[in-house]
Amino acid sequence: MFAGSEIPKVRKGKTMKEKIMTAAEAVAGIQDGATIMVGGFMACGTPEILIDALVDKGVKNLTIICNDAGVPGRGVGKLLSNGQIKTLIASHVGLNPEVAQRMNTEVTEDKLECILVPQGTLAERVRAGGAGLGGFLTPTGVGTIVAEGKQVIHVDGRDYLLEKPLKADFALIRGSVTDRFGNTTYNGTTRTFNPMMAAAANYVIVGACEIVEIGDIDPNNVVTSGIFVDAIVGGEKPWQI
Amino acid sequence: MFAGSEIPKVRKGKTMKEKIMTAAEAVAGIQDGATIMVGGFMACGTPEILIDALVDKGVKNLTIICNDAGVPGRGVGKLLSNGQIKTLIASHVGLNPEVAQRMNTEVTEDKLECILVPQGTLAERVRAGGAGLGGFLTPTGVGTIVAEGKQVIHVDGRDYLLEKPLKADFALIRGSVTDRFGNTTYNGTTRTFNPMMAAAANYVIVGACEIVEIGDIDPNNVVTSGIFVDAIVGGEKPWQI
Amino acid sequence: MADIKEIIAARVAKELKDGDVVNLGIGLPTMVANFLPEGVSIILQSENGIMGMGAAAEKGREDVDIVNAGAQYVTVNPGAMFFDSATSFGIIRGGHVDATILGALEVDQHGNLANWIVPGKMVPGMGGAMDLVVGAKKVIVAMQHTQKGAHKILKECRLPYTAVGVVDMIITEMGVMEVTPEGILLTEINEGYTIEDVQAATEAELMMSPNLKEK
Amino acid sequence: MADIKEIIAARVAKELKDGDVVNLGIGLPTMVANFLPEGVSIILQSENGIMGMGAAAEKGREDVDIVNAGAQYVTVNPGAMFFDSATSFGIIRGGHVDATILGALEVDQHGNLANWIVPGKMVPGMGGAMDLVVGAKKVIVAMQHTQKGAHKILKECRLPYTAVGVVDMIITEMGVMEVTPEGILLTEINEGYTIEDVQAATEAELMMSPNLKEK
Repeated sequence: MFAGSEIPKVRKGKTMKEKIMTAAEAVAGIQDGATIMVGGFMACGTPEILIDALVDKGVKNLTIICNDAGVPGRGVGKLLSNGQIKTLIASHVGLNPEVAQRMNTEVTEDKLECILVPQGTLAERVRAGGAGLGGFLTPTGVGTIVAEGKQVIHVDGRDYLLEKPLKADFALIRGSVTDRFGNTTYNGTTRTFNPMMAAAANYVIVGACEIVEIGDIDPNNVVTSGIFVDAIVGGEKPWQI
Repeated sequence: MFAGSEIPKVRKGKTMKEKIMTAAEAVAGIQDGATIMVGGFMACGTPEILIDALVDKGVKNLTIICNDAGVPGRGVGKLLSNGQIKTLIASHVGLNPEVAQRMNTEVTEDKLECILVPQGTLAERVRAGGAGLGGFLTPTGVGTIVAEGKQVIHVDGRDYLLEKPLKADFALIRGSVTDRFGNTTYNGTTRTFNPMMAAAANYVIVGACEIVEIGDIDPNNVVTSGIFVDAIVGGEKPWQI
Repeated sequence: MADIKEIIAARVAKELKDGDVVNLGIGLPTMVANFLPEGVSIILQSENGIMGMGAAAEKGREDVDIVNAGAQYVTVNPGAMFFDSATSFGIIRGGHVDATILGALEVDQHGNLANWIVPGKMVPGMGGAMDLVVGAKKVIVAMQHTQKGAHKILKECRLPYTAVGVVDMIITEMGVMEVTPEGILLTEINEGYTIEDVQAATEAELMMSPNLKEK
Repeated sequence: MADIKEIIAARVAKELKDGDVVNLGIGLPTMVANFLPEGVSIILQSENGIMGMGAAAEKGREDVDIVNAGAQYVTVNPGAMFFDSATSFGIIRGGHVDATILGALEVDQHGNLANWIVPGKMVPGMGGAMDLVVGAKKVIVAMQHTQKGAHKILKECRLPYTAVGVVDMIITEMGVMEVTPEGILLTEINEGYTIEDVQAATEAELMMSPNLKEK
């Protein structure tokens, strides 16, 4: 992995030794009002141990970017139940009835703002955030309320919406196999938004099902590079939905 | 792979049995004036057996989209030597001296048009072509001659160029391991433009180093889905540059 | 009720060609896979990241890392592939899905579709529907012809659009309709219904196919 | 000549911090990896699809499927990753490369860079350079101070730009310069050169750092 001297000096956030830590240590830097991307799709691919640590920490007024609202008791649903989310940016929230309750509550400090984004647009906006693009043109949403307030650009005979990138302060990623540098693979349908989110946040935490040595993952099969990863927390498990 | 009846009926371009063919059969549909994407980087990752078949076929006035011009005797360099390329869209042509000769020739029918595109923009334009995007905003090229004739869009305090998607009639892809459905993996740095090109062309031909049975590649490790692949040609080999 | 859904699903299945890449919406559309004609195999795409999705997982043999877009445990067939959501919607938006089959609250004679917001009710979100109907080569709406007697096939949608001008075909328990530039063309009518029945259940004015099939 | 290049490469190496992700241009910049200080390891990115590139492959032990962006056979270190070109330039453009080191034909006091077109000569193409200098967190130009006596560090570039306002630092055999909003700041001067020598070899007017180091 490393060019130069054979024994890499430990350096925060980059080299291997300091990346493995407890969930509480990993989320220690997350403060009230942070913007956090959370991987997964209906909580399949969401790092529950990191969500739990965030619930324990009790930070509030979070902006959460996630495909959906999970379900009560799973994924970002736990943060919702605990009153920690101020704004949720998601494509689907219908399987968590608490979203409607929180959106309609009379209690101002519990009130949830929910911003709905088409799923393909959400995935591409997160990708654009990580890839340094200023936006992209998509046909999705043209002529619908999704187009409100957005620039419509005509290219080669077709209308497109200009959609802007999404970035975040933190990303909570679920890895199936992660090496000590942070190189990560995802099993089955746990991949979802995780790879794009790992590239689009300032501080990236992987909740890993299995931690292996550097070199144990075939370089052809790594999905997320360790350069994106700041913290690795072991002990993530398969969860029933 | 297939839902429904257990024994899939053979159907052109979709099910497995007809996809494996000779190189000559695979390129049979390529006519004069076609636009062809060719994978690889300095010919590493370029399917030489498919290039050779195209040289044998002798079709002319081709528009080739490739990272570079290869080198004389390798990759798209062979098509160039054979006078088959009318327009080359590439990011770098400096390692093939024939490009300059062809661009400056007095013989009109041999004259090469060369359109240079920054490498990251080229990769992203091909991706956009396959992903149904109308374009994307990149900071690359702002303030340079690359910006000429392009729309500059200001997003959140920064200028970006609007770059448009690229599509093609055909793509010539080099696969390291390909199953009979067309699912493909790439070894090492042979990946380059191949996965994006496989999604951005109407008819996709894979020159495969190894052909395996359906199910032999771990679904987590497939890079290019067989749904993109129309023809598979065996016998591609490792080549010295 | 189950019968009507099965009738619709079975008719939709006949629209699919061998080797088609298909995305099936939740509910009735998922039943289509059970009615494929002999010799027709399709490749199921699930927008949460599967090409080559198989049947539901057997109870007790679930792999909790493999779910469909409805969060149900499923299997994958040999030759399947898993991918991330950006790749998945690149496949969808890029026109690589041959057909998507989904329900609707309303469809109109321009092919406009409304299937995500019911006024006064919780808005569940569009999920992947907006991308699917814009990106798939063929959009088939599979639904009951009316909602407790109220028209769903309209001159103009009244509910907020999911997308404009995207619906190719509507299949209901009453028959089959194609959306054309001139309006909605009735091409098949099911046993037990008359043309008058279908028109009465449809706000949009139906055109009759010269080859109208009656079953 | 080799000495001058080594002097430059060795000084550039001191700018790199342990754990940095670095893309090295062809030629002199590639030599930087040979001069990393004790205890400093960097992660080399190669834009054709490697994170964690290693040394050149030994003669006779090459893997022909693994080359660098100069089409030379290379190795990868444990923990490396291969990716496609869209992913590679997503990493570059997205600001995930800590430093890129490359040569230049001209640099000016605004941080503008020209390194891809020489009038009257074959234009080889910009390759990945335009993306790299726009995307990398730190852009270090490593070059000889003049081209056969002709100025290369200018008030305004005369050749077509590779990118505008991107260069952070210029390292030559004469010393080290930082590009600031006010202009070019000379921060180090090498043994054997005077301030007057450096200014004479530079068209842009140099500002002197109050902490100017002389070696």
